[in-house]
Amino acid sequence: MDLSFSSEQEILRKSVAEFLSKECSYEKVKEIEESAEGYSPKLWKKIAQLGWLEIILPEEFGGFGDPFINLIIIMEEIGKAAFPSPFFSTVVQSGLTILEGGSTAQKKDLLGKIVDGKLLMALAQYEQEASYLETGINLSAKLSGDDYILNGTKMFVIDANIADKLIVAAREDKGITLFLVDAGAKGIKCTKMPTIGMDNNCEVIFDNVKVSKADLIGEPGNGWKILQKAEAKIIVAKCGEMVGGCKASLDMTAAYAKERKQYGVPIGLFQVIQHYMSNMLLAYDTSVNYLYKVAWMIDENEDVTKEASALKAQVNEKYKFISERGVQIHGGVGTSREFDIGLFYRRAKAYEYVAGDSDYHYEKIAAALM
Amino acid sequence: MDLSFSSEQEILRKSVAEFLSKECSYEKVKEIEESAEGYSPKLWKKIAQLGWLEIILPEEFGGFGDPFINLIIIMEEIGKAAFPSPFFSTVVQSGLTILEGGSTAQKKDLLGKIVDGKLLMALAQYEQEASYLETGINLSAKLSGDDYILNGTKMFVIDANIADKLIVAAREDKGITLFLVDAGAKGIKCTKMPTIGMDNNCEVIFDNVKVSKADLIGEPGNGWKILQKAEAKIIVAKCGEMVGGCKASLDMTAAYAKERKQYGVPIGLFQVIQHYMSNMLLAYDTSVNYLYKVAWMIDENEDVTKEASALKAQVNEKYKFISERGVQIHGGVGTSREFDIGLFYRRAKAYEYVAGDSDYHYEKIAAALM
Amino acid sequence: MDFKLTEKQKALKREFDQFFEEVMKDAPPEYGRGGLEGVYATPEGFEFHLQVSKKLGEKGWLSRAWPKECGGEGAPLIEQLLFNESRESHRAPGVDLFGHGMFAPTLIIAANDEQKERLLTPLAKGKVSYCQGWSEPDSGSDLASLQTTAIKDGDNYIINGQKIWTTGGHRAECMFLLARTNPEEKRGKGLSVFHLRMDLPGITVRPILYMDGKHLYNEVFFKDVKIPAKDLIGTENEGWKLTRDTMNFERSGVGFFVEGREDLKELVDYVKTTKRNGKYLAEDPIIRQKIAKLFIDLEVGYTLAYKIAWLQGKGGLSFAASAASEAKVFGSELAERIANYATEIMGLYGQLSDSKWAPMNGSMVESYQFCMGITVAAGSSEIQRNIIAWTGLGLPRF
Amino acid sequence: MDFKLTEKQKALKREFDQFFEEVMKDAPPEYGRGGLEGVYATPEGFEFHLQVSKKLGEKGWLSRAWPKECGGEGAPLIEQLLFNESRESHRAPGVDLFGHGMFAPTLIIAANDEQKERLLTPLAKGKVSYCQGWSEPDSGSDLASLQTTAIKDGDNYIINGQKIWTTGGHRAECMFLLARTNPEEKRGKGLSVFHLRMDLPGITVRPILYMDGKHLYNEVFFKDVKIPAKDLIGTENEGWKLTRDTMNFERSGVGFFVEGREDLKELVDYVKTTKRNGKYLAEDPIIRQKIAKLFIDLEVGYTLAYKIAWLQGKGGLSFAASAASEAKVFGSELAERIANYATEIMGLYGQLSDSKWAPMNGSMVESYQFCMGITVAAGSSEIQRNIIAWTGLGLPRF
Repeated sequence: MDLSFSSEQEILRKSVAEFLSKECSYEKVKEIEESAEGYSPKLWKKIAQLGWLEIILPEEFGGFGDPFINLIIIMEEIGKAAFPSPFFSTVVQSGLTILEGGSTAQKKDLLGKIVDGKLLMALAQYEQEASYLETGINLSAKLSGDDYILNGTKMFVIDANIADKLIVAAREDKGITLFLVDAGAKGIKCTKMPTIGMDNNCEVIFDNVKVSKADLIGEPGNGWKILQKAEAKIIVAKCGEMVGGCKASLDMTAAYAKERKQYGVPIGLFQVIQHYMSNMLLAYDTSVNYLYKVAWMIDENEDVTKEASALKAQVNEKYKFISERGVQIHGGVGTSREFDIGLFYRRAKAYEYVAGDSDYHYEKIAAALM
Repeated sequence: MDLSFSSEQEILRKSVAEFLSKECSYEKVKEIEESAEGYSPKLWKKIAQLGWLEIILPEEFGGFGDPFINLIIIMEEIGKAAFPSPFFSTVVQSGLTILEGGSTAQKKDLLGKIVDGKLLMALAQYEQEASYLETGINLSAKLSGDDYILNGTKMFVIDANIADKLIVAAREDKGITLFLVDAGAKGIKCTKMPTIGMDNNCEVIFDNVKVSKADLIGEPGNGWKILQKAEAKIIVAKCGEMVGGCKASLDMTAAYAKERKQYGVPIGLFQVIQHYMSNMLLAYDTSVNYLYKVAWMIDENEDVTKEASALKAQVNEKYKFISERGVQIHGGVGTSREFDIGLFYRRAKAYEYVAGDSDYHYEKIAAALM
Repeated sequence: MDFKLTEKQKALKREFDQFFEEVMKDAPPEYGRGGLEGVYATPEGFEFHLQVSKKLGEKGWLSRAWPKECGGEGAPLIEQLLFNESRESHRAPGVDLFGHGMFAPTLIIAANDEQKERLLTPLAKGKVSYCQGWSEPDSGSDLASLQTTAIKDGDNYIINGQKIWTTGGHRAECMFLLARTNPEEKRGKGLSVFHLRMDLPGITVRPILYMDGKHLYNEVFFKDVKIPAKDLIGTENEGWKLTRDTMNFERSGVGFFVEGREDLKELVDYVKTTKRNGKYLAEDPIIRQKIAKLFIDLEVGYTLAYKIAWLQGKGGLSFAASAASEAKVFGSELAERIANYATEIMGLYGQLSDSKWAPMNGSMVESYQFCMGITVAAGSSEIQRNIIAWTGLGLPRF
Repeated sequence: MDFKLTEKQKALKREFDQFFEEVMKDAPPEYGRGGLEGVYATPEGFEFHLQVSKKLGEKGWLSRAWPKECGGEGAPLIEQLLFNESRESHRAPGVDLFGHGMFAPTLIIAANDEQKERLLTPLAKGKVSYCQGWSEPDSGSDLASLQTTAIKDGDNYIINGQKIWTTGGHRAECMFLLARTNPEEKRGKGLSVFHLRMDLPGITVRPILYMDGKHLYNEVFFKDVKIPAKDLIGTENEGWKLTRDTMNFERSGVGFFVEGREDLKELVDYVKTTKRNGKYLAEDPIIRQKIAKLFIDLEVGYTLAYKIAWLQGKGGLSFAASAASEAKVFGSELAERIANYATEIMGLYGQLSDSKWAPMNGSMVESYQFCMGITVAAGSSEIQRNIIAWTGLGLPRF
């Protein structure tokens, strides 16, 4: 048992953190949030050059064979910086889904382009019913000659507005099937929806969209299995980002509590503030250590269905808790756009829904236990 | 609108409070708790003489026509004193059920004897499945000549061990039917079960118990309706007792916090203790005012199904909360039998189950709203 | 023990309800979300607020509760409660939180006759709007440490300094200001209350955007702002005491609970008409329990508000003061809970703000953000809890 | 980042598990409920504890973690964690919380060679039992304000005063005592640690019953109790510092989480085999969610405990000190939550204590009461939270 990070991992963390703190201040984050694209192409190019996007690339495709926990390190730092980028949609959601279900050729081609920063992708799974279950996927795919024709609407597709390609989960005769679709294909209409996360959640309408039979990820009817297998890893990666957000909220609140004076003393001297903050630290410490544990289990090839659900429900609730107390301790300034704690308060609510909300995961745990 | 009590009601409250504080100290309560009978026949006789048991007696049977809220006043004071007696089982559970479903003759006879302190009664509703629903009643009643034969087991019958008569909910051909049964009848075996409340929860086994056809409360098949109608009032009365317990917990904890010193100052000076206690006071104030509101609605003959459920769920949770914080603020001494806060901590858990636990009542509310 | 309204009160409530129902037919969409946002976030919203205010002024309802000698009807507090309940349950504007809610009571207590005539009349008619100049950067919960000065200079006062968190400072016509008239004194002493116009030379208003970018709050800077001495309210240097007296006016918090009831009504409609996984959300036991819990909180909170109003009306102020803090803590934290539960129940839709896709017009996700402004403002939850412990339970002050 | 145990560690854990499984076959029923109750509430329970202690002594497991010069094996802390985990997951006694858990570490740090030989050996063999003489009526969380005196008198000390909350004081053979050796000094200074036998003349033990009537705690009175000077441990007047050092020994809190896991296992069995309203409790979505929430808490708590043990083993005490307080707060409050949820899930049966009718042998309703003893003992949750804020976050001390 050795619960420390290797020195390479410490260097990785440091380099990601330093880059983000230098290139993407919270001021910059707010600016990006308010843009239509919701990301900075310039910064994306830079992080591609720095090799961040290679983190999931297996050795056989020219990667360094990083363990899964290294992805977590990057996600934590992205979470601390509240960095808006297509890293989650492209590298995590799409990249891991391709790794799970794609052909060798697809992996080589798509992952290669992702790594070079030349391809943005989005995963289109949910629909109007907003169900996390297989039954929620009803966009239809009908075979017509050598093409499939897709009809239906996808909702909550993250980064569809900037993606080059979409992975679309559709209902084919044999069951759920994943399609690789050009985001600019005829018949696709994409609209960004305004969210508390000020992120790129999109509605994507498919009106007789033609996709070649060759552009499947996995076999027809195999789509749900691939999504489920990828989901556990996607969850853990997202939790890395959220735990990073917890850490930033905690640190900036502690700093504020030491510095801000009321009644002539730092507010951090008040016992109630101390108790709030001890609860925040406890929420963080229980979350971060469990994050590492589950990430390690993935590296050990253990089944983490139950644990990934436990982690997501834990982090959903604790991120909300920590950021909410953070705003409360900041007082008035905490609610203003000028201060940074609000960035995390808003993200905590937004990310609660990513890859399953708490009630969904509680039920998954119960199903596994009983 | 006048949210004060009348001077008669203030006098009633004062007389009940004074009697209990004089005749039944917390020392005495503990002594009674530890006895097999779980009540004091001597005190019972005295409260009968004082007229407490008349509180539910309608004018037509010689009562004073007290409003329902007067019963709440007595229950609150009983709750504050943690007074162990068959008042709830006999006057509230059985008395209100008889009022709801009994014949004029039964009311006259049974209520008359109750009022005189000569009859103790218990309501036998729940069974091994511990269901609060109609389907949970399966003790069988078969007609055989002029008698019914009862077979089955009742559980959680409060005060069955000291009762003279039982009201037994049984399943007859026509549906749930209430029977009036002598507690000493042949074939009845009653055993007290050890509980956290140290009260008289009993298992009562019915082995071919014979009951005359004449000894029904209401019509055959009418039992569930009677129980349901009585239940709302029984709940509100029990909540009166529980809210009284909240008040006692709050007051004794506030007194302790002002008196007990640590680090040279009263612990009530610590901000965290102040916040704990402000939450306790809030929990109490929201509960007690709603208690009066729902009791008033009963006096106005309004349907309180939804409100009684809201009240019970509220009081269940707040009584546990207040008494738990009470023990915590007392520290070590709070966990000892010598101190009194533990009496309330134990009762809060015990009473949670009386006439429906919180989950049962949440569902009843939801059913009413949707 | 009698919770019944008299026939007269019931009739009054019906009259209020009819008025607000009628008025709200023309409301711009931001009013579906209630709160300060409707009034201050957009020019349209503020314009509508002013229109409603004038209508209320015509009816004489803005000053009903004022004493007769101040131009009011001396209506009992319970009627004021019914008015507030009706207005807030319709999410209607028209009452100026600062002008009517806080400054008018101050004037009633402390203004001289000339000021009453000059300042109360426009308020009664709904023809003026106010913001409040209290908080400063270095005095959040600790109001007594104010540094903005108002120095007497002949027949004038010269104001210098800065205020912060001035809600609606970018829209209001006037301000009532708390400033230090005696710079020798510290903390609670040497403060005075003033009326002033926001268009005076030397006043600069700078927006403080809310975390979602909306504009409600401001910083207000004073550079040698000159106001006539006749706009001093009450006795010089006694402003802190006056401010504290004002704080105790109508504080039942009924608005939290009637607004919450409207939210719950809409939420129940939503779950009864929305399907997920082949079932209505209303069939999901977890969702049912969340809704039941909110119902309970709203029931008990609403009843507490009535108790407070009744006690205030009766003059039972010592309980009422603590209970008013309880209602504020409970109501503001309940608003947070409602917003969180509602956005949880909506699933992925819970994150959507104002748009065609957003359930309940995005009001719950807005509330999830704005509720934080309430738990920290006008005496944070922390301060309120201390007040409860001190005044409600007699625990020692520190 | 590697959570894996070595093969040697796994084998060790198997050995511990086998031992405790075997041992617990003969356990009296009170051990089904775990905690201090099994050991101290009944003579049978205590007798069984002593038997297991002797067996552990024969195996050398009581002193494995001690340094070699003190007769131990210097086993790494992680192995000690595995031992504790195994023992507590079997709800097994045999380790004296006070003798092995607290006094032995004190002796290891501070005793002289004669004392080590005389006092550590019987502890290593499992042949002696201890209680702890710390708290006094006027010093709950504030240990430094002790008043019991130990005054030097030639080759002896004469003890006068009173201790309270002495768990097991009615059963233990010996006590380790914190008393004031210099009555001139106040608070932390002038205190010393002593070993003494409980059967000395002048010692009176009076029970303090728990709220449910069980006997775990005692008051202990000292009237001119004479003990030899050789039973002073460490330097005279330096006892407080010594006591604080001891407090930092093995504090992963793993016991909370492995006991909780056993509780949850039994609870899952219960809901899978118990029907209500025609369905298994395990089918009820509300119950399913409660169980899922407990599972999460146990998972994250267990992982935190491992992190603490690993850090302590590595010497990373500064994080470990704060995290140990976190584990104590979280673990003890989780025990309360488990007991509350479990008794809620059981419905009416949740109130039943030890009897044929009680699910899980009444352990949950017992725990509902005893958990309160834990959140107030050995540094109440309030003190622990301050420690977390001070040491974990660097907030200013008051």
